[in-house]
Amino acid sequence: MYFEAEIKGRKYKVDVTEGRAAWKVSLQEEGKDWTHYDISKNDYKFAEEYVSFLFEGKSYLIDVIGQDTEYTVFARNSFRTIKIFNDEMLLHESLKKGSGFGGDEELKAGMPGKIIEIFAKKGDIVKANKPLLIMEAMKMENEMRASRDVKIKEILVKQGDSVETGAVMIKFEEPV
Amino acid sequence: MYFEAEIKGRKYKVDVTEGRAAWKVSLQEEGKDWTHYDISKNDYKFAEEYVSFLFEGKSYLIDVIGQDTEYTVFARNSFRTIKIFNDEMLLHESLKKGSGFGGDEELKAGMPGKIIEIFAKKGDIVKANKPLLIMEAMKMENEMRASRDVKIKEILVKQGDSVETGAVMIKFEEPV
Amino acid sequence: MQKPFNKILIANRGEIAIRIIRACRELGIISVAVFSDADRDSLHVFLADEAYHIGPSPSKESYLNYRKILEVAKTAGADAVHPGYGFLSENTTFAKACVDAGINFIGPTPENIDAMGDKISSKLLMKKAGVPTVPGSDGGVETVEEALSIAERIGLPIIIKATAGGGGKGMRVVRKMDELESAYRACRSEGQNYFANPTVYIEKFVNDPKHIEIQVFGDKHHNHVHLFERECSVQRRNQKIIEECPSPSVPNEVRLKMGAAAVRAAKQINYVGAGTIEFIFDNKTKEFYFMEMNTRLQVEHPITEIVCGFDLVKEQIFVASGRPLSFKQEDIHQKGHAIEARICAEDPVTYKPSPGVIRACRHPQGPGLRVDSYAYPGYEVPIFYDPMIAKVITFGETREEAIDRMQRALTEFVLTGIKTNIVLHKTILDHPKFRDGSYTTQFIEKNFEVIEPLLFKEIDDPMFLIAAAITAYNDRKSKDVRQLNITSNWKRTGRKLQLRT
Amino acid sequence: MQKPFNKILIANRGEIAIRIIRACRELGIISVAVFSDADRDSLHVFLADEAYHIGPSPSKESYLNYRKILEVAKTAGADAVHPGYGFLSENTTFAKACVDAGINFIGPTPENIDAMGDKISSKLLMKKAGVPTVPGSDGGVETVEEALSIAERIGLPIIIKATAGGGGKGMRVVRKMDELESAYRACRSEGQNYFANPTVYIEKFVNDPKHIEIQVFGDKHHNHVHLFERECSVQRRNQKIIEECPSPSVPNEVRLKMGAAAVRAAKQINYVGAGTIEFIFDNKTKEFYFMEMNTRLQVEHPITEIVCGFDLVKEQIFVASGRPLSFKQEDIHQKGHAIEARICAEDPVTYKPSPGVIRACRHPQGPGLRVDSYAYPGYEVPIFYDPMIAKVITFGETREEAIDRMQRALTEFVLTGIKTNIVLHKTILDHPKFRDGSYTTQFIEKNFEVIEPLLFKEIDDPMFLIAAAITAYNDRKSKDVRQLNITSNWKRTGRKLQLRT
Repeated sequence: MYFEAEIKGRKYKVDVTEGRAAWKVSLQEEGKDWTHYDISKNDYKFAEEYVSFLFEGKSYLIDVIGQDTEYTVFARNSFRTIKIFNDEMLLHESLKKGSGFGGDEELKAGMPGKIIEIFAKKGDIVKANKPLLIMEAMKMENEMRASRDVKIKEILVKQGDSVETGAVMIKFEEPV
Repeated sequence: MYFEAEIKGRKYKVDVTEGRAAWKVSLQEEGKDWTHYDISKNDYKFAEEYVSFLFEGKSYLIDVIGQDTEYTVFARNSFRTIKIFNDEMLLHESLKKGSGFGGDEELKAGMPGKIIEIFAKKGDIVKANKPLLIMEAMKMENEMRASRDVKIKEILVKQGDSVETGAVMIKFEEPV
Repeated sequence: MQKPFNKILIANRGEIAIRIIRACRELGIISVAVFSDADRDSLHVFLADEAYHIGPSPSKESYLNYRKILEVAKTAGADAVHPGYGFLSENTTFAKACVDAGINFIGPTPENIDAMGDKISSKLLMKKAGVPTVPGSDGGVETVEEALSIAERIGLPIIIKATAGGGGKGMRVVRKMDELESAYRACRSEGQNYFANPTVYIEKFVNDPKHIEIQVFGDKHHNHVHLFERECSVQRRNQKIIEECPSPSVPNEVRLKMGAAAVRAAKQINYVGAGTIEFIFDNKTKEFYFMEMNTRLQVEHPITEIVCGFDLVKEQIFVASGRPLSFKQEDIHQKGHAIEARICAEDPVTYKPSPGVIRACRHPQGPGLRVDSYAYPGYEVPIFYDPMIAKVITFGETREEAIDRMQRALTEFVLTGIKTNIVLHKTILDHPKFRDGSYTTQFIEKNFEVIEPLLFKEIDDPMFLIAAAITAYNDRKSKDVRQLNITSNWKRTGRKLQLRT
Repeated sequence: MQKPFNKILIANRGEIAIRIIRACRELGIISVAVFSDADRDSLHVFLADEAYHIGPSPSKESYLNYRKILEVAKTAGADAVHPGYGFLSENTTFAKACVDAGINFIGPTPENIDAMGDKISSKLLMKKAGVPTVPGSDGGVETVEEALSIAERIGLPIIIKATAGGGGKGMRVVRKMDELESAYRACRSEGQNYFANPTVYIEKFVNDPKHIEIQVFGDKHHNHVHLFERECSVQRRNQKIIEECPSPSVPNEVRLKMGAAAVRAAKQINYVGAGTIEFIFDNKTKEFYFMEMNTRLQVEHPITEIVCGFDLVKEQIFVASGRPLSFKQEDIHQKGHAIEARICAEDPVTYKPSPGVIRACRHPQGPGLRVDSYAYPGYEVPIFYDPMIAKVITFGETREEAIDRMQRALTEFVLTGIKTNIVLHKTILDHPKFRDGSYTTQFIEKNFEVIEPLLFKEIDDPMFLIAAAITAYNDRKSKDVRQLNITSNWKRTGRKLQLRT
């Protein structure tokens, strides 16, 4: 099965084949050669809560969370969020414009919370790293700043609103 | 729903009714009066791994394991094994002869193990508390003794056999 | 030994509620938990002997609703209440209400709380007691203009604090004049929102200081002792995340001076129970200044319990029941070294809270280790309360052993489903400035701006990619499997129907 | 500090393998786990840095297969092997093979093991060293007749022991002459089956004794010290289940005498590493007799680690690398009190092993507590190995606090799906004979014949009945629900088909 994956901004081509006793996984980082891994199913073992992954002589206790296009892999108190697209999805992607998976035309809520204050209005130009709004969650006020110079296209929340994870709060114009 | 239950040899009639927000459970120990309990569903709460049961002002963290006719309830490092029969089963029971649910016409393996030695043969009469066989499990030799005076009807295992949990090893004649 | 109380209600939640439940159980005292809507499945409810619902999820309507809590205490027949830390622990009204209701409040007297509750008057009190204090506005600052003029007088950097604030809330450091106004307003608004009091004051901000605090204890017989120091300089967003005991930076003669000053402070207000005097510590001059007193048990009390060898919560209970302190100053010694890491449900890079459902959860175990946690698999960390879900405390013969042990403990701590700061802790523990003990309260701010590479160096990507790829493969496959099941079910049902006809 | 070794292979499983992995990780040493078929999902495999398969489930073909283990050690590039306890820990052949392969064996010398491996010759050695010993057959007993005559000479009760035996296997007490023959045969057969040696010997059975043992330590520079005693008299089937340190029954002068005798024993054979001298202790006369020496780390080592304040596993590693002992006799003191409870997968009434799948599992946490466990939710306890799955160790300022704390810890230990002896431990801890410390090795035998009522007094039946009834109700209901699903699936599929056509 063919996938395209992105981890920390780096893109990979991925191929997975399932055998009776082993997995064959091949990885190719953009501009590099393919690397092939043979993983015995007894080395990638589902143990109730976790996966015990014996990989290149090391023992990892891992947990993989997510679905569709985004997976977070936990291992040894570290984690990676990996975007992964199968053939179908790649099709949809290609239809969407915008600079790659990482593209960011909006400000989303990273967690459930409450809007305390909004510093910008429609049409404003906000310089990179300047505050857009303050959101309260878990009794802390979190200042959300612009990741780049942005022009406000639309503001979908107002002071006092409660927002859920992933809710779009502000839309920006395309980068100029 | 009507049940009959047995706990530590004592028999109970049990009636369970489910409401939208609460359980109604009634218990009657043999020869005693009915006691009625109203249990709010928020007081009998499934919390992932356990059930948190707030009962008569006390907080119990419990786990119930089993199915069909036998349930083991764990709470505060203590546990009870409870035999419980719904209408259907009671019918079947009534067809079987033998002294009630607890009746014991055979020696079963309490755990998986290996038969080390057998002391009796078909037709033997073995006095209560005398050894019937030695079974090895978890590196210990466990001597199985007769719970009452028994006459051996049939021996279904031989020295060196490996047995699974619940396997019948020896059948006894009806008590005289 | 006769029981100090029969039944104690714990007016708190999470790990500290559990800490107190344990002390009660070991003393044969019945423990009563209280819980909000969001906390029906919280571990403190499971572990207590009894548990009662007290209201909706927001703290204001549950854990801060002292009338409701008092009512429950009476219904349950509790003869004492332990407030833990935060929530009602420093609320005079509650303390008074308990006393009036004939229920013992396990903590300082209302007078003690009042005396130290206001940062401004407490500072004056401390001056009187001969405890060194920091230059600043000797009172509330009512206007931006006033704030500006004070800033000019004592010079930048300054720190603005809400008089009623605490725990990093209503607190801002100002290093540039043009930051002052927004910081001033922010503090006032947070003070208003969280503590119903907008008053703020200003102090000279000792540049690059350490945070050293002294544990004190008093009883109802005018006995006061100190249990030496804790260093709590590792902070993010002005909140402690790693504490250690003893401090690697306090010379013994200074340690004794600080202890003596802390005892003077406690005697000045005839303090009862467990309390902490926080000092700003200048690591160059080894000068120390009174910052504030916390009139309650601290989150980080375990490192003192381990190094001094006493159970501070049991001692609180005994003292509240009227017993004299079970130890004298000369019985108290530091032995070995202890470190605490606060494990929070938050993004280790942005420090943003990351509430959600915990999946796998296996706590560290083994030698030289203590864990106070309320996490369990399947537990949903609510968004309403503090993001700290566990404390990992390690100890050893030496500081080095305690640190190595903490690294070991965190490596074996499995906690998935939510983001945590475990990996941040591991990075801190490996940092040369932490290893050599020279770190200050600005340690994280200064050294962890670009933290990601540090955090994620441990393992390379292929392992992660392979795991994600195999999972994606299985997810895709399982969809087809579901299709299959439906058809086969259909077949089975089909057969059933035939049989019926 | 330079690392004593680079990589250590741990030739063991379960909690002790994990204990050693932790010591390695804290010292920056890479840990290598080995596992049998049954142990692919065992926690020691998850926690180690590296893990290798060594064979089928039965010990003989995996954890006792020293050739395979040595081969793995070479492949993995380990420069040392730690055998833990049991399995190959007292196997001279293995110890020699390691040395020959240039791999450091973390334990005593082969000569040490041989000297103490045979209970008969070791007894003579100890006589020579001036260590008190018990009257009995000064050698193997080859016939039942011989056994009978010895029994008549030294008088009943006697104990028959397989020369090569240990851990309660190949051991029988005889109180009536007519029990002697079957006991004699049983010991020989167990000796043959487990230790490939049917030889047995006979000793006077000190009536109603205590089991007191002394921890000793030696290095490669002829230094030998003792770390005081442990009392291990709480036993079932001749296996320890609760140990404490210090013993409530040993007066200090006797304690010092026993320590001195133990050091003489260690010096007699120039012992290297951690070892334990087990004594039979007569609580009336306070006399003690040498029983045997265990030339390895003990299950119960943690209570000594806590009370004396040293990490014995790290010390083993340092000593094996050639370092002199890090402590002298005068540095070693007992502080506070520690208790260990062995949690076994067994029926608390019949003591029969209860292997199976663990469902819920939450270990105790909090102050004064150490847990060494390899249980986790969903783990299947295999039938092939020892039923001990966890050790709970508590400590406190006093014996009373340690006991109360153990009760607290066991109360919060949630472990379901299999039967465990947790409730047995709780009953023991509450028993007056345990509380007053007068208990002996026959404590359980004598006081727990009819244990059920004691065990189950804690909660009355209705709570259990209601829980079972609600579950039975839901099970019954869910069957109907399943029916429903099938039909609705059928409907859905039906629709699908229509769409297709």
